[in-house]
Amino acid sequence: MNNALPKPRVAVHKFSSCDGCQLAFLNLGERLLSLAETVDILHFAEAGPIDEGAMVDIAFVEGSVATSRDAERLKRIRENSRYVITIGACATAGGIQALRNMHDSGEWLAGIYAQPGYLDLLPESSPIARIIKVDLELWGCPVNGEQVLAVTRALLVGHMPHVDQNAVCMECKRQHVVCVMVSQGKPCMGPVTQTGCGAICPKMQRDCYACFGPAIQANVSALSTHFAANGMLAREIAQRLLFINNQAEPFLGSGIQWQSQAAPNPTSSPGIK
Amino acid sequence: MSNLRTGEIHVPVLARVEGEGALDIQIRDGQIDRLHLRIFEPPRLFEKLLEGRSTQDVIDSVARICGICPVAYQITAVAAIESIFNFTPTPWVQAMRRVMYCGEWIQSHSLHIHLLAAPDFLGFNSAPAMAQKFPLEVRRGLRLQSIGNDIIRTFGGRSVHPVGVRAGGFFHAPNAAVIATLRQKIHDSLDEARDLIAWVATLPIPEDDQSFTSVSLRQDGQYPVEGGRIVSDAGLDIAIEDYAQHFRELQVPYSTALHALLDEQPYLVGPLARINNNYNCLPAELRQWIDATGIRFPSRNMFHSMVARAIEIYFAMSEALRLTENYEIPSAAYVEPIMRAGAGYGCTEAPRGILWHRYVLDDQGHALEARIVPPTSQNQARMEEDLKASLTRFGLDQSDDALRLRGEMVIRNYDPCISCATHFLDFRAERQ
Amino acid sequence: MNNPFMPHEAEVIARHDETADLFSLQLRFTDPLIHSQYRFVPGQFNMLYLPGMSEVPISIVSDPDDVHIIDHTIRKVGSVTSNLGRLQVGDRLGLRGPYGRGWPVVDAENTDLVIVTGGLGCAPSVSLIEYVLRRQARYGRIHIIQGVKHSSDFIWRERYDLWRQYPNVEVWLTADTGDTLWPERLGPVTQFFDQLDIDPKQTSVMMCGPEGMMKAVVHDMQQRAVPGKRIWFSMERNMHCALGSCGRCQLGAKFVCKDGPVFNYDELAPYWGHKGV
Amino acid sequence: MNRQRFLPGERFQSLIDQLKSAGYDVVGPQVRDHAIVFDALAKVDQLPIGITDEQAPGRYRLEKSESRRCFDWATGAQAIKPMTFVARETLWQSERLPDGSLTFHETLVKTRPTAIIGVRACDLAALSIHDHHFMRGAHPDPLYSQRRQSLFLIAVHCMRSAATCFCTATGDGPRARSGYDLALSELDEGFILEAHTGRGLDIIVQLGIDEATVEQIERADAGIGQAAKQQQRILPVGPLQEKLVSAVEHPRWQTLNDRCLSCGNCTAVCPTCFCQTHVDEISLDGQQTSHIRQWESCFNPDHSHIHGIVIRSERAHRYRQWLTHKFGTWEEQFGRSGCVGCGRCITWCPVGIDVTEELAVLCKGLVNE
Ligand SMILES: Cc1cc2nc3c(=O)[nH]c(=O)nc-3n(C[C@H](O)[C@H](O)[C@H](O)COP(=O)(O)OP(=O)(O)OC[C@H]3O[C@@H](n4cnc5c(N)ncnc54)[C@H](O)[C@@H]3O)c2cc1C
Ligand code: SF4
Ligand code: SF4
Ligand code: SF4
Repeated sequence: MNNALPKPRVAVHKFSSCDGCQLAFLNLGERLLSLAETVDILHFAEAGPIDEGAMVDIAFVEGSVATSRDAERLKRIRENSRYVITIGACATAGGIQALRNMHDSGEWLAGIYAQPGYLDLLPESSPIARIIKVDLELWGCPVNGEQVLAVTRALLVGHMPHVDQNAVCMECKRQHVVCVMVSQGKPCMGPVTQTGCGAICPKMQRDCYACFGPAIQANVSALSTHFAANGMLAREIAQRLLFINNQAEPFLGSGIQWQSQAAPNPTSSPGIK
Repeated sequence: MSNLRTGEIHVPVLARVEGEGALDIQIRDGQIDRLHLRIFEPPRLFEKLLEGRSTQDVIDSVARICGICPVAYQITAVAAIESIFNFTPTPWVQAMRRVMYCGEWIQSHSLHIHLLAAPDFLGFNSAPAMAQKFPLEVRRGLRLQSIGNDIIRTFGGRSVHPVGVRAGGFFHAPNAAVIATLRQKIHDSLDEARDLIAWVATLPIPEDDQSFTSVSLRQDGQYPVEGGRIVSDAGLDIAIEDYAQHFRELQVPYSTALHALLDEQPYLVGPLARINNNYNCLPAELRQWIDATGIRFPSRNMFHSMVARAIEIYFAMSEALRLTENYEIPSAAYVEPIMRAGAGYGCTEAPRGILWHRYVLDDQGHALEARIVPPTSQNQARMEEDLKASLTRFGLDQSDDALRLRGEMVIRNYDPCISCATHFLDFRAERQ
Repeated sequence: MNNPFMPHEAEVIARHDETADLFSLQLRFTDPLIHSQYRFVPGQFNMLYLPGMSEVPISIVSDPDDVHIIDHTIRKVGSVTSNLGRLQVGDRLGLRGPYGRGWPVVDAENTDLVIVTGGLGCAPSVSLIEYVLRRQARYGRIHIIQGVKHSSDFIWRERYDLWRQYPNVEVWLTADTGDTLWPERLGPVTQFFDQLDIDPKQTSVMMCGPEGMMKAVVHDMQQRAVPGKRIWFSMERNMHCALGSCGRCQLGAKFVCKDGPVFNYDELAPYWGHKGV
Repeated sequence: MNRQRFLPGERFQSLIDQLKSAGYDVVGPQVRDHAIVFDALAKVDQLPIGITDEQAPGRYRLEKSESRRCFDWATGAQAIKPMTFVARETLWQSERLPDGSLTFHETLVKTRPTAIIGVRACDLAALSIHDHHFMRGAHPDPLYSQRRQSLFLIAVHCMRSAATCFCTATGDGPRARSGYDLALSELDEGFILEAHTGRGLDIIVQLGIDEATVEQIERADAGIGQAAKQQQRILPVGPLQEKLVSAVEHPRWQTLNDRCLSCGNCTAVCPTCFCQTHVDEISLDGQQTSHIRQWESCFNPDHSHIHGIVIRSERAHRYRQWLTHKFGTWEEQFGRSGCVGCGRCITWCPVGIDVTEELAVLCKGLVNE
C-alpha cells in the first residue's frame, strides 16, 4: 500500500465538559510524543496549538453543546474536518450536565444566581450528533484512552474501525471478574451498558453505573424490572438510568417512565443546618 | 514613562490551560484601565443536579466537575458525607486516601509543568515541540505523570473519574503484590523527581515579587493534603465549617466563574500558598534540596509556583512510599457507615488549592443541598490583581504579542482549571 | 507448529475496475512453494487480510485449471473491501485458503444446469459459469438467469453476449426496474422458469444472491419437482476464522465456512425460510 | 483397574507437594470475590475448606458448610475453559517492512505442565467436547492443543449438587468417568484416590499411601449417589435437535425477547461454548499488528453481522440460536448435546432464565405436529 502519504492532520476541540476526555491524549505518557510524530496536531488548546479553523483529517470533539455560539463553532468544525469523532459521554450523549434538560433550567439558574438575566444558555445540553453528522462515537465518562488510541491508529491506516457496543458483561467474563449481581445481588448496570471501560467497576467489586452509555439493543426494561422485583425503588431505578448518559435512549425513555412512577424527590428541609 | 499608550489587548483563547477562557485588557494613558479574565465555559449546574442523589451518586458525580482533579472532588465529598454520618474511616482508609490524593498531585503537577507551563519559559508553544530540544526532560515529566496516574488507578480503576471511593472507605483494597509493584515504580523514579526540582529551579524565572495573602490548610504537623484547618499567612486559622463566615463569593458580569474574597481582599490558594504556609512540614531532606536551589520559601514570586509544584511532586512520591511501607491488605476495604441526616463540610488541598464542599443530606443519605467552592474561582480575583501588577511592571509599552505571552504566563502560574471553576456559574461572555 | 490461522504474504499482480464499486484483483503468494501447491474448486473462497483492519472472506473467481492464477472480484461495501479496492499492482496483503465446499461441478455433469444469480456480479456464480462454459461438453443445456435491481446495474454486457454465443446456452436477464432502453425483461427471475426446457430429474440448479431471491427460486423449483439435493446455493455468513473454529458462521447445524458455503436444499431445509436463523 | 488408595485429610498437602516435585504448577479452587475460582495453589489452606455454594437461577452465594471438606461445593464461576480456550490471546502478528512487504509471525504460547485439582465431571465432559472441536478437525488449533497437552487433571467426584445442577440428565456426572489422570472422592476423614493414567498412578505410588477400605469406597459411592439424587432439574427426552429445530416459530421465543438481556453471560460461563471474535491491534506507526481472538457470544449482534444486516437481529433470534444450538444442532455437529448439566448458565444469568424450564415448554408436543 501507499506509505508515502502526508502526515494526517488532527484537531481536538472542546465544548462543555470537564476536560477529562482530552486527557486520553495528555495521559498517553511517552506515547503522546510518538503520536505527535505521526500526526500534525493543529488545534488542541490545552496542549498548546491553537488553530480553530484548520482543515483536518480527524477532529476529536469533547463536550456537549450548551450555547448557540458553540453550535455555530461546531458547524464550522464539521465543514473543516474529514472525520468527526466524538469522545466521551458529554459529546456523545450530552453528559451529566444534560440532567438539566429534564428540569426547567431557568429555575435551576435562578436558584443559584443573583442575576440570571444575562445567561445565554441553550435550553438543553446537546450531544454533538444532534447538531452535526458524526462519523464515529466513542462513549465513556471518560473515554478509554486505549480505545481512543486504537481508533486513531485504525483511522491512520485508512480503516473506519468497528467499536464494540456489546454489554460490559462479556468483558467481565473475559477478565474473570465474578459477577457482582449474581454473587452479591448488586444492581449492576453492566448488562445494559456498553463495554469499553475494561469492566473496572465489577473488577473493584462494585456495580457498574453505566458511564459508557447503553449497549447495543440494551434490554433496559428487563433489567429494571428485575431490579424492581429485587426491592429497588422506582426513584432509585430512575436515577440509575438518568445519570451520566441520561440523554441516551433507551435510558432516557425508560428512566422517565420510572421517574413518573416514583415518589417525588425530597426537597430541601430548612430544619437541618 | 514616555509612551503613554492607549489601546486594547485580547487573548481570545487561552492556550495550555484547562478549560476555556480569554483575557481582555484595556489600557488608557499608560495604565491598565480594565482587565478581565473572562471565562466562557458554560455552567454545568452541578450543585443543582446533585440534589436528590444518593451519597454514591454524589461521589461519582462531583468527579465529573474536573477531569484533572477528580480525586480531590471525590475525597472532599466523601469527607463531608462521612462527617455527616459521624463516621471516622479506619487508619488504612485514611492513609490510602492520602496516597490516592498524592497520585493526583503527581499527575496534575507533572502535567502542568511539562505540558502547560515549562514551554513558556523555554520559548516553545507545546510540549511535543519542546521535546525536540529537551527530549529527556519531557520524557521524564511524562513518566512522572504516569506514576501519578498509576497510583490513582490502583485505587480507582482508572485515573480520570476513578471508581473506587465510597462512603466508609474504598470498594476494593489493592493486594500486596500490586502495591509492591507500584512502590517499586515510584521508588525507581524518585531521583528523577529530585532532578526535576533542580531543573525547574534553573529555568529563567522572572523576578516579580508581589504582596498577597496565602491561604491553605494546615494538617496536624503534616504537609496538608486531604484535611486540616484553613489558615493564612495573615493569621487566619479557622475550622473548615467557618469558611463562609470569612470568605465571600461574588459574581462578576464578564465571567462564568465566581470570584472569592477573604475579608474583602483577593487571596492565593495552591502550591505556592501551601508551601508558604507549611514549609516546615516538608521532610528535612527535601528542604535541604530546596535550599540547594537557592530559592527561599515563603516566596512572594508567583513564578515560583512551578518550583513549588516540582517540590510537591517529590513530596507526594515520598509520602506515597512512606504510607505504603509494610502494606498489608486490610480485612475490609470499607466499613458501612450508618446514615444520618445533617449538614457537613469537607475541605482538602486539590492540586490547585483548597477545595471546599458543604452538603445537607436527608436520613436516607440523599443530598438536599450542595455547595462547592473550587480553587480556581478562589484565585480569580488574585489573578486579575496579579496580572495588573505584573504586566505594568513588565512594561505596557511592550508589543501586544509580548504582553499577551506574559499575560498567559502569569495566568498559567495559577494553573487555572476553568472547567471546574465554572461548574455553577452563569454564561454570558463572548468568544471574539 | 503449523498455525492454520496465519495468512501468507501475497502480491497484487493485476487489478481491474469492473464498475465504480466493483473491482477484480489477481493475487499471487510471494512464496513460490505455497503458490505452486495452491489448488481450489469453483465456489471456494479465500480469507484476504489487510493489516490493522480485518480478514474478509472472498470467493475465488478464476478457473481452477489456470493453475497459479488466483482471481477475486470484490464489491466495495465497507471498510475492508474499500481498502482492498485501493490496492495497486505490487501491493502486499495477507492471504489464506482455499476454504469450504465449492459447487458440485462434478456431480452435476451430464445434467442440465440452471444457474441463477441475483444482484450483480455475484462472484461465486461468475466463476461457476466460466467453469462450466469452458467444459460445456460435460453438461447438458445451460440456462443462465440473472436478475438485478435496476437495468443500469448490469455490467459485463459483453460477457453476456459472449455467453449467448455458446451452443446450448441460454442467457436470461431481468431487472426489477429498467429504463426505456432496457431490451430485456422486467420482474423477478422466476418469471423465466415456465420457458425453461428442463427435465426436473436431470437438472441441477445452482444459485447465488440475496436470500430472498434464493427462497423464491427454491420454492419454484420444488414445484417443478426438482429434487432438493439438486438445488444448490452459496450462502453468506459472518466468518472470522474460516476453519470451523470461531463459530460465527453457524447456520443450524452447519458451519458455512467448512460445510458450505455451497449447500443443497435438503441440507438446509429445516432452517430454510425462517427469519433470524 | 488400579486399586483405590486412601489419602488422609491432613496429608492433602503432600499431594500438592508431590505434584510440584513432579514438575507441575498446581492450580486449585479457592474463594475470591464471593465465588469459587481456580487459581495457583501452594497451600492446602487456600482451598475453600468448609465452604459450600447455594445456587439458584440468577443467584450464587457462598456459605459455611457443616463439614470441614475442601470440595463441598458444586461448581465455581467457571469450569476450566479459561485455561485451554483462553479469554483473549494473540493468534499471530504481522509486520510491514519499509519495502512494503509483509511478514507474519507465530505467537508461541508459553505453557508449563499444570495440574488442576478439583475438576468436576461436567467440566471434563466439556473439555472432551472442546478437544473434539479444537484438536480433531481438519485444522487443529495449535494454541489450544499446546495448552491442553500441558494439563494434568485431578477430578473430584461430586458428593453434593447445587440446586441448578442437572448432570444426571445429560449423563455427564456426578461421577467423573474419563478424561482425568487422578480422581478424588472426598470423605470427612480424607480422600480416596484413583488413577486413570500411568502418570496419575505414578503420583499415587509416590505418595506411598494405603488402599482405601471397602467401607470407605462404599461411603464414597453412596455420597456420589446422594449428589445424583439431589438433582431436580431434568431435560426433555432427547435427541432434541429435531424437536428444537421444528420449534423454530414457537411463540415462547418472543417471551425471551422481553426477558433476555442478551448479555451473553450464559455463553461465557458455559464450559462448551467456543465462539470467538478476531480483532486486529495495530501499532501507532501502523507497521505492526497483532491478530487477537477473544471470547464472544452469539448473543452479540455482531456475531451474525454480514454487510448491511444482522441476521439474528432480534434478541429472540439470538436466544433461539443459543438454546437450539446448545441442546439441538450440537448433536449433529458433535454427536452429542452441547450441554453437560453444570447449571452455570442458569445460575449466572443475571435475570435467572432457566434453560431447563424453557426447554420443557419448547419441546412439549411439538415433534409430531
Ligand atoms: C463465503 C463468502 C464469500 C464471499 N465472497 C465475496 C466475493 O467474492 N466478493 C465480494 O465482494 N464479497 C464477498 N463476500 C462478502 C464479503 O466478505 C463482505 O462483503 C466483506 O466481509 C465486508 O467487509 P467490509 O469490511 O468491507 O464491510 P463491513 O460491513 O464494514 O464489515 C465489517 C466486518 O464485518 C464482517 N463482515 C461483514 N460482512 C460480512 C460477510 N458478508 N461475510 C463475512 N463477514 C462479514 C467482517 O468481519 C468485516 O470486516 C463473501 C462472503 C462470504 C461469507
Ligand atoms: S458484574 Fe455486572 S457487568 Fe459483570 S457480568 Fe455481572 S452483571 Fe455483567
Ligand atoms: S463498569 Fe460501568 S460505570 Fe464502571 S467504568 Fe465501566 S461503564 Fe463506567
Ligand atoms: S439467557 Fe440470561 S445470561 Fe444468557 S444472554 Fe439472556 S439474560 Fe444473559
